[in-house]
Amino acid sequence: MRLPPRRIQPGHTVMIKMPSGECRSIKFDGVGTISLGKFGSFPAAELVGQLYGLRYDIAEKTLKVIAPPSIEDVEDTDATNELIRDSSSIQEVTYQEIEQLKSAGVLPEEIINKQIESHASFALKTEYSKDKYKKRKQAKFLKHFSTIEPTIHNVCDYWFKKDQSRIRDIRPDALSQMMTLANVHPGGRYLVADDVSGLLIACMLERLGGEGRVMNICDVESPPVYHIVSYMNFEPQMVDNVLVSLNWATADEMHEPILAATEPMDGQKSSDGQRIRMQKRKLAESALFETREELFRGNFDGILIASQYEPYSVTERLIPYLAGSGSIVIHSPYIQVLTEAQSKMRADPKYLAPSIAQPWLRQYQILPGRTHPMMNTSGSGGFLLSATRM
Amino acid sequence: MRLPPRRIQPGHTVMIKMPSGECRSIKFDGVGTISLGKFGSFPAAELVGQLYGLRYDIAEKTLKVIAPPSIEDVEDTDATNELIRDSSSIQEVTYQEIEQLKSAGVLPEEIINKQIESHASFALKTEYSKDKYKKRKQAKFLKHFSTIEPTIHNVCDYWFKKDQSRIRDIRPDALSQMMTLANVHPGGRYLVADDVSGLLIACMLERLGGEGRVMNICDVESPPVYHIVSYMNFEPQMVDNVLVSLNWATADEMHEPILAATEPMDGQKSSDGQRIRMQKRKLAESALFETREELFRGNFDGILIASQYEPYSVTERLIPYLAGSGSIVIHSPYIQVLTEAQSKMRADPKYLAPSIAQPWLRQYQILPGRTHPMMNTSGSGGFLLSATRM
Amino acid sequence: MWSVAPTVASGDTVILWLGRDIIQALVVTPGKVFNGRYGAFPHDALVGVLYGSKVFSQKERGFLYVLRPTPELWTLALPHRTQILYLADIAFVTSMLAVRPGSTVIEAGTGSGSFSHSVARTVGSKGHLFSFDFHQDRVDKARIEFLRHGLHQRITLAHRNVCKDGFGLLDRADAVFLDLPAPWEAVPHVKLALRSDISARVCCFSPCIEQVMRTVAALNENAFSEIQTYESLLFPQETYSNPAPPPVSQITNALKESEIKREQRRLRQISNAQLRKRKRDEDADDQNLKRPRLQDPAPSDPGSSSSVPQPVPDADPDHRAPADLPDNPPKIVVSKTIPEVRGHTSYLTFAILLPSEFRPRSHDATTLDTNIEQSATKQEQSVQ
Amino acid sequence: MWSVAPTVASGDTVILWLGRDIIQALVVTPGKVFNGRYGAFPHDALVGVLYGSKVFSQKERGFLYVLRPTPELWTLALPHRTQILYLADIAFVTSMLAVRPGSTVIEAGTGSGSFSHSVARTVGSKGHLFSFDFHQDRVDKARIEFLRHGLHQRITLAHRNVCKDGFGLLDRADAVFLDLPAPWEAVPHVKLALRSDISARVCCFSPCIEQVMRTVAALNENAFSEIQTYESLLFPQETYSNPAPPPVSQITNALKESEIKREQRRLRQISNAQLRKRKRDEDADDQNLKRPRLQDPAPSDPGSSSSVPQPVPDADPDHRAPADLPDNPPKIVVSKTIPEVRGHTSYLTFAILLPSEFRPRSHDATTLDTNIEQSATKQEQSVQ
Repeated sequence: MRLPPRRIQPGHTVMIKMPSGECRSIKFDGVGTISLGKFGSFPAAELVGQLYGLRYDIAEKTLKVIAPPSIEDVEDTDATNELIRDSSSIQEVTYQEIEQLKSAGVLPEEIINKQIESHASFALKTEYSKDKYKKRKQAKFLKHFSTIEPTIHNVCDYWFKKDQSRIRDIRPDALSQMMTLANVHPGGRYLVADDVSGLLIACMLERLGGEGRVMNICDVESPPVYHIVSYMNFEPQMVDNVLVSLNWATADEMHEPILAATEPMDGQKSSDGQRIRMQKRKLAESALFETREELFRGNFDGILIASQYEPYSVTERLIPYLAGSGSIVIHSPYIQVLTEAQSKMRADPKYLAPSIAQPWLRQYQILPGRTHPMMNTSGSGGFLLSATRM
Repeated sequence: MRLPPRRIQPGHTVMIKMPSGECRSIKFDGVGTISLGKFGSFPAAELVGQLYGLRYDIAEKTLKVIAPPSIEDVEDTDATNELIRDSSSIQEVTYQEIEQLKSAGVLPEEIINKQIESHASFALKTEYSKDKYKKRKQAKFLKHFSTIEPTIHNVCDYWFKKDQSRIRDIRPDALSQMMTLANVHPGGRYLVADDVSGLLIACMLERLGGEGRVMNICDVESPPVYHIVSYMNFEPQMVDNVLVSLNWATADEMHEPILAATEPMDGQKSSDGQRIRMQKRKLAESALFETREELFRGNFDGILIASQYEPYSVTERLIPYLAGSGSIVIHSPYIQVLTEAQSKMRADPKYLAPSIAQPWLRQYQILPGRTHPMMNTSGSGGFLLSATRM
Repeated sequence: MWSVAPTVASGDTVILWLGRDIIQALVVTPGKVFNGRYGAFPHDALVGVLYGSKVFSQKERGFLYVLRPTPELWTLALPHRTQILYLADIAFVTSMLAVRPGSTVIEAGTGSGSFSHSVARTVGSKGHLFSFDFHQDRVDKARIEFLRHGLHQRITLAHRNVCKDGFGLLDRADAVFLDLPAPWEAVPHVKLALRSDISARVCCFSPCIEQVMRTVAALNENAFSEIQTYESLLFPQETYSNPAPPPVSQITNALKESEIKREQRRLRQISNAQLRKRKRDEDADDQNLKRPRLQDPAPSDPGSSSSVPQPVPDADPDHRAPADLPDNPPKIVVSKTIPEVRGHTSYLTFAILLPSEFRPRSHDATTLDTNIEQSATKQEQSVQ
Repeated sequence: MWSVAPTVASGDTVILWLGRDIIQALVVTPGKVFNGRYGAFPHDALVGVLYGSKVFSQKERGFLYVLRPTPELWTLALPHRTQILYLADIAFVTSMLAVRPGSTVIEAGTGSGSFSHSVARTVGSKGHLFSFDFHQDRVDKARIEFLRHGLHQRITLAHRNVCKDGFGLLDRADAVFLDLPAPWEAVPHVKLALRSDISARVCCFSPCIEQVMRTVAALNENAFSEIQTYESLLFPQETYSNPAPPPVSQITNALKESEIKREQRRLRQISNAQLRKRKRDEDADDQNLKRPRLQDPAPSDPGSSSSVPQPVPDADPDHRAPADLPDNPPKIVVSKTIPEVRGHTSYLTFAILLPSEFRPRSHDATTLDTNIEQSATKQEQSVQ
């Protein structure tokens, strides 16, 4: 098997990395113009069929694929910042002058060079400082953007940076660890409580590859739109036969769901519209009962939880349907919530070895002579509680 | 001023780093023989007057100062471990042979070389593996030990490694941060609740340098022996006029301490012994009242707490005696204990900006070609809650 | 992979859980007996039990749990042939390399098979793993395990020094994972083995930063882009349900009561002494000697040479305040990271290889490439 | 150092606390007015108030707190002339260098004076700090501050490139702290400046690992021992007193009630419709159109193409379960590290220089040493 290349298609949600380094997403329909604000705009059609993950220059309203930057070896020299007076690094090119140059059609690279030339102390700076200065200037002027390949890692990273609270602090490393701790694999059957806009479901769907079951138990009457799933741009077969949903009432064995009538009222004649509606209702009803039946038959391989509800109350509801030796994995932003659940599990022989761990991640800058961990970093990717069903 | 060199004297507690890397301490009296178990023994007198921090070889029951090892540049070569079969790294020199060599007086270095020569695959190993192998062997044979200079950092490190729970997880970095957060300085006056065997008090005494006040409030009727203070081997003037203690009853303004009589019973004649005892009691009593008075006069510069009691209840008792703009610093092994206290402080206008922080420490191996963080590390040095008195 | 049946069958590989640190793998072989720390367990007694069951030993002295293997449990149960990769690293690498069902992955070296099992699980029956190791021993052992675990169709295993001889695969893999002492030597070969029609990915696992630096330089020279280096760890947490820390009022009251008792005792002693005095006048001094010491300073102790009361060496239980024994205190659940943790495993360096037309300027020697490409094409068949 | 009086006096340097991120230093100068974000504060109003007081603005619009300066508050209030050292680093360095009252310490460079203030506090009036910087600007600014803060007697400040010219001090310091771009160049000079009769200590502060490697090599060549490298950080924690996470039974019951209400509404609608049907028979279909949609699958949405009921676009408040609005839930205090933290400041490399007789074999060039020693002896007087 050779996985098909991922290409941009109308209907996709496309994540874009802007020249400023910030990311945003567009609902891509392949027509009209896509505007990246001050960085310019281009016809949407230019992106149709393109591979994800390429870098583009917006040149005269069209796109040109450009190679990503490589690490330039900035040589270590003996120059130091010693002779630069802190107060004297005045920029000689004024804002007005830059705007004039821009409107006169001068290329961004040239403007940067002009600024560098006129920067009184530039020659006195170290090579490192020079490099830093150039990069800062480049980011301002170059209209380069990239599309981001919709891997689950990238989608999670996108949301973690954009709105950490919406995904309850699930950092990409934590999400990957959930998959491993829960032994998620193609063909597996999992119970999920996803209060993270579908991030957990999206990840499960990717890991199942169209085979197996993701049964999500939601807290609204009808299943919500799992917004983040749409960022994966899945083919329908990755989702259709895999994902089903119940809510906490319909997932209750003791509860008899009250359903709308699927037969016309006694003695009434029905219109064609009514008959079609009734037909659809019947299908929905039988699907619901099938899903309930499947839940109650049990023997699921794992339970994965990223939810606002008290974790032990959630696992207690779902554990009857988990196979022996199956995994339970719970993520929470707060260790306090997990320690409480853990202490209840410890008193309960159904749970083998409930354990809490904290995911930890550190990124590095690896540049010749300037290698160090990133100066700013994410403080927390939440905590994980895992246990095995006895 | 030139601080006097720290030398070993009878009466000192001397910390020793054994050839195995483990540390222990001895109550040093300067006479008799000191035994380091299987590593040998030597006359105690050999250490009297020696500078702390030196490395010794035990040679024929005497000590010889030796230079510490320097980093040997082990060159990176193209050799890999590729050709070594896991099961074939059999050591050709047997245990019996080694013992024979040892008792024949062969020097440890020679034994190691013999082992290396006979190690079938040694030449096939990379330089790194060789170096690792040598070091492992050396630790086994060389009778080198060091004395450890009694700085507060070393004392804290010693106890953190020996019995972390006894000092309630105060890691050296956390202790140093307590001093900084509480602005501890010579001449300052501090209230302390030390449930950490005197570690906190020892650190305060070092930082005060004989000037100022450390008033410890203890939870036993009479002040306990602050065991860890003795590891600092302080000159008396570092302690005598600085450290005083009360307990939680005698530190209570509403409480009138019940004291033993300082006058003989009515109409009784007293013996000489009784008179001396009464005299001592009077001194103790007046010292107690003086200390109480000093507490109740207040205007202390800081409150430092490392205690088993609920932190907010402790600060509430002590804060009336803290000067405006004074610091409160609390250490606890558990963040849960501090978050509870912090949420009470937040509702109380006496406390400005109560903040919790987690000390984090990482050590590195810096060796040519083999630089990395230590593979094993301390998981937790506790948490710090700090606030300012309004 | 392993059995998916609800109950254990003869021939199954199972995981025996005897404790957090005592986890063993076992092939259920009727007639055999497993002798563990907690007693003897005949394999026959395991056949037919549900996975996840608690099984008692023959003499009911002890018990164990029978678990279904997972790559993670297998790793915990593994006799450590090489430094094993850790759960956090494997998970993060899988995610960063975008490994998914159907992916084709290359790993070098095979090592203990820890990563192999995990990736084989994730790529599923439609994906494939090419695994290389330069130790014949390890390859032999891994081959037996992969066969026993039903992974032989998902994993192609080869004894090969990939740094010297390349992978023998051309335009083939979605992702490559290198756990080698000198990964930079393998980078030109990685370039050939990766697919040229997608953004393909590589990860190098290196414990030392110098290896990372050389690897990053090699990746940069070989037209890889988006080079990123991470460390990923998991810190286990210890939790306790402890008595809540007592308020300081509790010990304050205890100390006050203790003071009163001490005074009462003292007064009692004095009146006793006076009684005795009448009888044996000359012994009175001795009788009183012990208590007053309580108040004497002990200036010889450098840690407590203060001017307040000193400790009693022979303190009776009443004298010491009962601070450690409050009645029925409320509980609080507290936690902290375990005292000693794995603080470093490796640096993980990732990079992307764009389809050839989009790659950045490359400094690599074309001659080298061509040579390898030719031999690689030949060698691929030998590996298949 | 700063005022130790309980109340603020004219001429005092005070810290104005307007918020966690708005901290400013001020010299109280009668007649002047401080205009902050929260209003105007005449300096005269500060004179005589107790340190730690809350002071209201002229028009009582806002307030601030008047704090006594500490080296740490001063650092927070500092206009950042160079990258400042961080609290955790300073504290750890002080501890590892065994700085205490009476210590003689050398630092290069002075930078923003953050470390200078902290060390001057710790060494006290009996200790001394020699501080060097190669920027004339920074030296000038620091000189004014040290004078204003009463530190001029504890700190000797000099404009000097210590890498080229050494410290001009011989056998003098208990400890040296280097925050320089190329600390390895200063190492031979450090060796001369450190005391030769004790185990003297050095620390090098370097953001990049390459600097650490060169420094370690230089320390090793210059007979330093016990070379150790650390990172020390402090992670601020966020805490909330939140409603405890609700049990899942709560939402289960809410959903069941909601189901009943929906059915009641449907039945009501049907009977209403039947009533209307009698009047306007032909409109009946339109009347019923809206509700049944509730049960229609919406296959166009890839994220929810399942076979169970779909969301209602115009859900009324009753329809959506009131999961977010439980009545008076219990509280739980929770915490986590703040979302973005300072994840690296610098590597701290420490070493010990034993008294000369006990040092390890040294590879250093003796000629270099002698030269420096000669000039250093001369220069010491110029620094004093």
